[in-house]
Amino acid sequence: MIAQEVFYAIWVSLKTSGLAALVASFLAVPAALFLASRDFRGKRLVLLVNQTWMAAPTVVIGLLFYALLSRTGPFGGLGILYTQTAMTVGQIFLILPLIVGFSYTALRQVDRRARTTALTLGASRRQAGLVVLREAKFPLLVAVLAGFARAVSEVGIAMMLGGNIRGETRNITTTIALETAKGEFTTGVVLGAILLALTLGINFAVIVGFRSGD
Amino acid sequence: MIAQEVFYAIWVSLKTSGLAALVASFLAVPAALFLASRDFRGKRLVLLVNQTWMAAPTVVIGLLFYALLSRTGPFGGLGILYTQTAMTVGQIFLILPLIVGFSYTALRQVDRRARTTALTLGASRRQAGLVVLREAKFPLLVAVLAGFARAVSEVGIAMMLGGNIRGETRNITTTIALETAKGEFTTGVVLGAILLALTLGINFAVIVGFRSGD
Amino acid sequence: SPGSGSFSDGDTYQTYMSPRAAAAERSLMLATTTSMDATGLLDVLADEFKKETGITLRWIAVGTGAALKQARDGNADAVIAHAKKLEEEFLRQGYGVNRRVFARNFFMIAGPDGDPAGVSGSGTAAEALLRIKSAGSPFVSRGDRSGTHARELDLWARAGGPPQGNYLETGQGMAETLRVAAQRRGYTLTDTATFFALQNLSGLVPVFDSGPELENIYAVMAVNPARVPTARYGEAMALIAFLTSPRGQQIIGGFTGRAGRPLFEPMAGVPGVDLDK
Amino acid sequence: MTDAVYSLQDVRFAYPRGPSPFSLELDALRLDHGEILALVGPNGAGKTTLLTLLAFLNRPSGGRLIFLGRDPWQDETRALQARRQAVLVTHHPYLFKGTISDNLAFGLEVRDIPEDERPARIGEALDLVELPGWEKRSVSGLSAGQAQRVALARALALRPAVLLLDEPTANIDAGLGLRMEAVLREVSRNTGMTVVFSTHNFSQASRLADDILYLSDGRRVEFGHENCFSGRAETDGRQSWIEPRPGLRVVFPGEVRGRVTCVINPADIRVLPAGRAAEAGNGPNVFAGRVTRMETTEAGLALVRVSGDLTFRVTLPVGELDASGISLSRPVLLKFEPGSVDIAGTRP
Amino acid sequence: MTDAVYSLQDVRFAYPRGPSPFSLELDALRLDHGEILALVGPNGAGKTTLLTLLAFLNRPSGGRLIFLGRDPWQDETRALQARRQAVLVTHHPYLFKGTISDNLAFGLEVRDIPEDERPARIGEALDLVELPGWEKRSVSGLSAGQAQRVALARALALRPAVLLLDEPTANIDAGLGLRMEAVLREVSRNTGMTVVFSTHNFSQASRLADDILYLSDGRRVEFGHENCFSGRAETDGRQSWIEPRPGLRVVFPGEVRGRVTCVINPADIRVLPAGRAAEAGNGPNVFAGRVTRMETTEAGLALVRVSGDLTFRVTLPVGELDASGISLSRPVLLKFEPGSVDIAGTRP
Ligand SMILES: Nc1ncnc2c1ncn2[C@@H]1O[C@H](COP(=O)(O)OP(=O)(O)OP(=O)(O)O)[C@@H](O)[C@H]1O
Ligand SMILES: Nc1ncnc2c1ncn2[C@@H]1O[C@H](COP(=O)(O)OP(=O)(O)OP(=O)(O)O)[C@@H](O)[C@H]1O
Ligand SMILES: [Mg+2]
Ligand SMILES: [Mg+2]
Repeated sequence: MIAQEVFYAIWVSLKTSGLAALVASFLAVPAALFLASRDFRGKRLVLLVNQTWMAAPTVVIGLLFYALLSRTGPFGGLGILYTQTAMTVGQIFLILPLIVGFSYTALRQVDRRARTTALTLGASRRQAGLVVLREAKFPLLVAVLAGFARAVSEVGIAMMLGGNIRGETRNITTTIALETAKGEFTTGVVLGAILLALTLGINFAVIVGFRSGD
Repeated sequence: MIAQEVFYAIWVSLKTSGLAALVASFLAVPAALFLASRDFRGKRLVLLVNQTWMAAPTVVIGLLFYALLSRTGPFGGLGILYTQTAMTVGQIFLILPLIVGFSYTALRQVDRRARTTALTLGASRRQAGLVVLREAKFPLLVAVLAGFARAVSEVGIAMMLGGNIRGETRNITTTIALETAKGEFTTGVVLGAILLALTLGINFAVIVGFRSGD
Repeated sequence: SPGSGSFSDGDTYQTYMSPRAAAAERSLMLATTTSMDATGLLDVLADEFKKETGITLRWIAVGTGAALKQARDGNADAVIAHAKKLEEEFLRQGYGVNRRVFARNFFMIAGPDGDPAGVSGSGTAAEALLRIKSAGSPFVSRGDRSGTHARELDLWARAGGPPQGNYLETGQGMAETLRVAAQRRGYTLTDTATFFALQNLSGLVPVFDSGPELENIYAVMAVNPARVPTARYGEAMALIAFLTSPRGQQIIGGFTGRAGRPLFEPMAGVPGVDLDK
Repeated sequence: MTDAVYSLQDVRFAYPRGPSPFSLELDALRLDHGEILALVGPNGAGKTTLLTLLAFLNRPSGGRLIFLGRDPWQDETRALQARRQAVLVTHHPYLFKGTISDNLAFGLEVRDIPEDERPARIGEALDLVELPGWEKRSVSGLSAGQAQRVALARALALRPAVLLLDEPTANIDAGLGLRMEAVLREVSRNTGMTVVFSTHNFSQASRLADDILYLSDGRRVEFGHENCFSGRAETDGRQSWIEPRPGLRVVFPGEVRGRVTCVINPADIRVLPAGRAAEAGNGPNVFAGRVTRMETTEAGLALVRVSGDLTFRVTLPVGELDASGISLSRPVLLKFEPGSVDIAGTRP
Repeated sequence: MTDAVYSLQDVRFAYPRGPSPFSLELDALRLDHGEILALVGPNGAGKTTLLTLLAFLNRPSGGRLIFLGRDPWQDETRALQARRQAVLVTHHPYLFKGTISDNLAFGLEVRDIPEDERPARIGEALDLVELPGWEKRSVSGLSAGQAQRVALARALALRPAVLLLDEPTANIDAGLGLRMEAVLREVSRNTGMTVVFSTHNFSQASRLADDILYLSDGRRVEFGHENCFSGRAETDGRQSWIEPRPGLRVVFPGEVRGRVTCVINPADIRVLPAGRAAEAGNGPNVFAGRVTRMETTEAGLALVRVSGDLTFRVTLPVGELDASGISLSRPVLLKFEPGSVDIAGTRP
């Protein structure tokens, strides 16, 4: 493997999965806040479905989006199959339930009084929601990072929707899969170690960054 | 695909992943309880490592255990490569950090007073720990089920360590992968749907079972 | 010793059956290239092999590179591959013995409807590739060091090397590569079996499918117990004998799979073919 | 403004999934600028519940609640405006993670008070609760009373039109409790701030409040000045009593010593025509008297005043009035169980 | 048993990461069977902290704490045994999810009380806190006082040797509060149960307790019978005062009315030789007198009694004694700031 290819694969992994984690968080955290702060009929069902969604294999998600995005599919016109965009979209779908579940658990940990206290001090409902998020800042960060970890480590969606095209959509995990298929197991393990080292660095940077922002 | 083969694959999936979720929970939940109820030097580092571990791709975990369990590897003598045992072992390793992370968040949600109240009412430290677990029963269940979902939906470890051997270690996800490789996309999606339906049923049964046990 | 023992035409698989071991459950781990498994041929062969020898055939279907690696690591007793260069290296290093060719089929070049590069009329595969290159049409390569990939690289070598642009490497299996080719409206080199299994899905058509350069030869090897002590040499040799036996060859020739047409030609008895290293 | 600050008409509230069929029902309540109202009553009477309604955190399930001339629940903007003017300090306050100053700043931030004004307001408020200079302290590890004082300061810093306090001095030391009362009185007098507070301390209620609302089981208990007696309690170990007038004993259960104030819910008092003395028996808490006034109210209640040196207020369902043989100036007997006597507080 | 229940010697405790340098330091404390001790003192004095030490939830960082003749911190078995005998009810109790009966059963379960005895014990305990029949109610949605009563019942059901109560009646209505006091007194008398409770209600402390420990800033404040005065407060709006003896005013800040008890920390009183009257100025709280007794203690403190109709106890660092010109029978002046007068409670 050429170093340049490895760098490119790292870049693709971080870019697509980082973006997926961000977008998914912007969808999942408000959803979790809604679920955590309200009791309504069917809420358990929503949680059950979310929980089940987590069991969707990446290949199946890949297949679904493949059907949607392929030339003859309903969104074929977008022409995004086998691009990084497709990978990001699939990964968003993959990690949504994980971030929802994690964030929900995190937000339930916030005292119910946090919200009412914010309200009585004059916060709007939105501001009160933000207070709840702030009180759970750290576990929410863990949720987002868990989503990133899941996205950056998955291979099925990247394969199916990215196509593992060299120089375009080949990321670390598809490279690992390829090297493994070639029988280059050592390369695979080394690339895995690089991925983990990177993730460690990112986790560290994010957590320390947020801590010092206190 | 013959129905019988599908049933067998379902059985393998449920058995290996169910076992993996159980064993991993027995390791992860006490670890999370320890982390959640104590403050010590290096705790952040442990959490950081746990968080990073979540980013380990299944293939890499597969490769690691492959190296360990290979006939010529250090544990080759066990002869468990390409067995369901190997799949379970790999999956335990895969889902451990997820269950630790989820449980940790769940246990932090328990009021700190729960533990001291149990202690002052005469509970031993172990009993007080159990009280904390009981107070977080539901989110802990979610953690275990998330671990199961992760295990049952993964394919890399099942492939590498199970070998996708027909009638032995072929589970739902490796079947899906095989069918996809054959171009039988529809079969893949149908199998995925079966998997999700099963998981839904299991989640439902477990959650309802625990609820009614109140 | 079995490691240095040679395999003569007179041997049959029964030779490798020890009467005592036959009573116990015997099994054999085969590392095989994916097409054998994905077509379903191995399922049929394994059933018959069990019936005839009592040996349970278990296999892991991976790329040729990974298959050989698994064998080196002692996790397989026999290997089926279709990449002669890699196989030879494997034999040379002493990991494999008794390579026997037992089946073949053909590669072909598939391309988009309407054949924009006008490949159909080509005389040789190399010419076909040259036309693709000069037309600037996309070419999708597996790029995974599989048997198919190795053959593709051979062919490109004859056509003056792969194109600089519009050359996509998917690093994936045949089915996925066909899909990428279809989506990108490109050409690709594929094995016949996978192509026909996927034809209606992929929307590709065969544009060039004849000539000896496209021959795809499957060989089986036993793992050398002298090099890999855990290898089950007896069972491996029984499998090789079975595959090259008239019964085995008959099954291979008669196998049609889901495509409804024969996917492999029996090869063990065909004269003029390199039977051993 | 001539509007009442609060005007409640037939306000009802019930918790959606309460463990018991508790409901709050208030026929009428009006609160003006600068008024101080105390909420008194036994545990579970609905004091906290009423405060959450007045703070617009719970929405009445029926009736009319008008705040400064408007219906605060008309839309979310109104509710927000209303909540910005009526701030509640709960009995076990929640403090946001961070420093004390972060906590006090929050309400100022959402009100867009300019950043350079905030430190002064925060400092003033902390001075009022006698925690000067505590701005930079973390809220973790505060004692019970310190936390309650921070929460009080957090509300005072907002200079709200209405301050709602749930047992504000329950965990505050006695001296500071008295000084806090003075602070509230002063702020209310100077700025017209309306204060509603709940307390179990009847003397605090009478010291600080212009008016006392006694709640029992979600209903207002009407005493006027009646049904509320003080005295030095004596006890025989099982029962205790006070003698509001020499020779007249009000008996209640338990072993109680010291000066106490007790109240009797009008609904718990039975009225019998004097002729039916036998029914009253010769237990404790039987009083002979004469009906001095009768009123009939919308709610179908008759108010009867009975005098026998003490004045009691009793209620009778309208339907039973005719059958009861009770009418103005007629001699009657009153009787109530010792258990229905509420000790409303100890009085200095 | 002739052992003391608790015997503390030079016990010290500091929170590992406290926001302030608070530390608790108790030279000596002994508690016997059946004794009732009240902890009194301003917010942040360390009352709750001391209770967590007595409940073996926090471990002293120094000194000797002996419980029933043993060191409870020797090993975990000892600590468990000790905790089984001393049960703490915190000021804002935590109730386990589930029903009230689940909560009361917990302590019985861990003590292996047979299952068929539990309902009776639970029922009795709920009767004591006047929540009879509440077994099956869920703990969610209890009012503040109801929750506190459940927690009290949860402790009483265990019939512990020691009951530790943090502001037990702060949120309980006044009548029930008095009845709870009677219950505690009775249980203590009948079973020898030792009770330690904290309160901001000085009258409660004097009613219920055999002894009062006044804490201030983590230290015991020694009053003996001195430095503690009662009277009816008068006020000019800024300052208030009582006159423990006619013509002698103890002035404190704020607007306070009614009868109060106030205490002055000996350390806050300055002693000057009578000759230096000018230094004392003519502000409030200046008293002339004569030293009636002097003691020197290990801690390097001198105890000086000064009489001038009232008796004050003051402390002086040993080192300053010689320079101060103060000795037995010499006339002196006492002076303290109004702000250092603690209102310890209102007294009926
Ligand atoms: N969130 C809730 N859900 C259901 N019921 C509740 C809830 N909060 C309170 N209740 C019930 O409503 C009744 C009134 O409670 P509230 O807290 O208003 O009483 P309170 O007068 O403040 O009592 P306390 O003096 O004990 O604080 C009680 O019976 C209580 O059990
Ligand atoms: N967990 C903690 N960590 C750090 N400091 C603490 C902690 N708990 C209490 N403190 C500090 O210790 C001191 C004593 O607190 P404590 O709770 O014992 O006071 P208290 O006498 O019970 O006061 P109150 O009357 O307000 O309940 C206070 O200054 C407080 O800020
Ligand atoms: Mg209340
Ligand atoms: Mg306290």
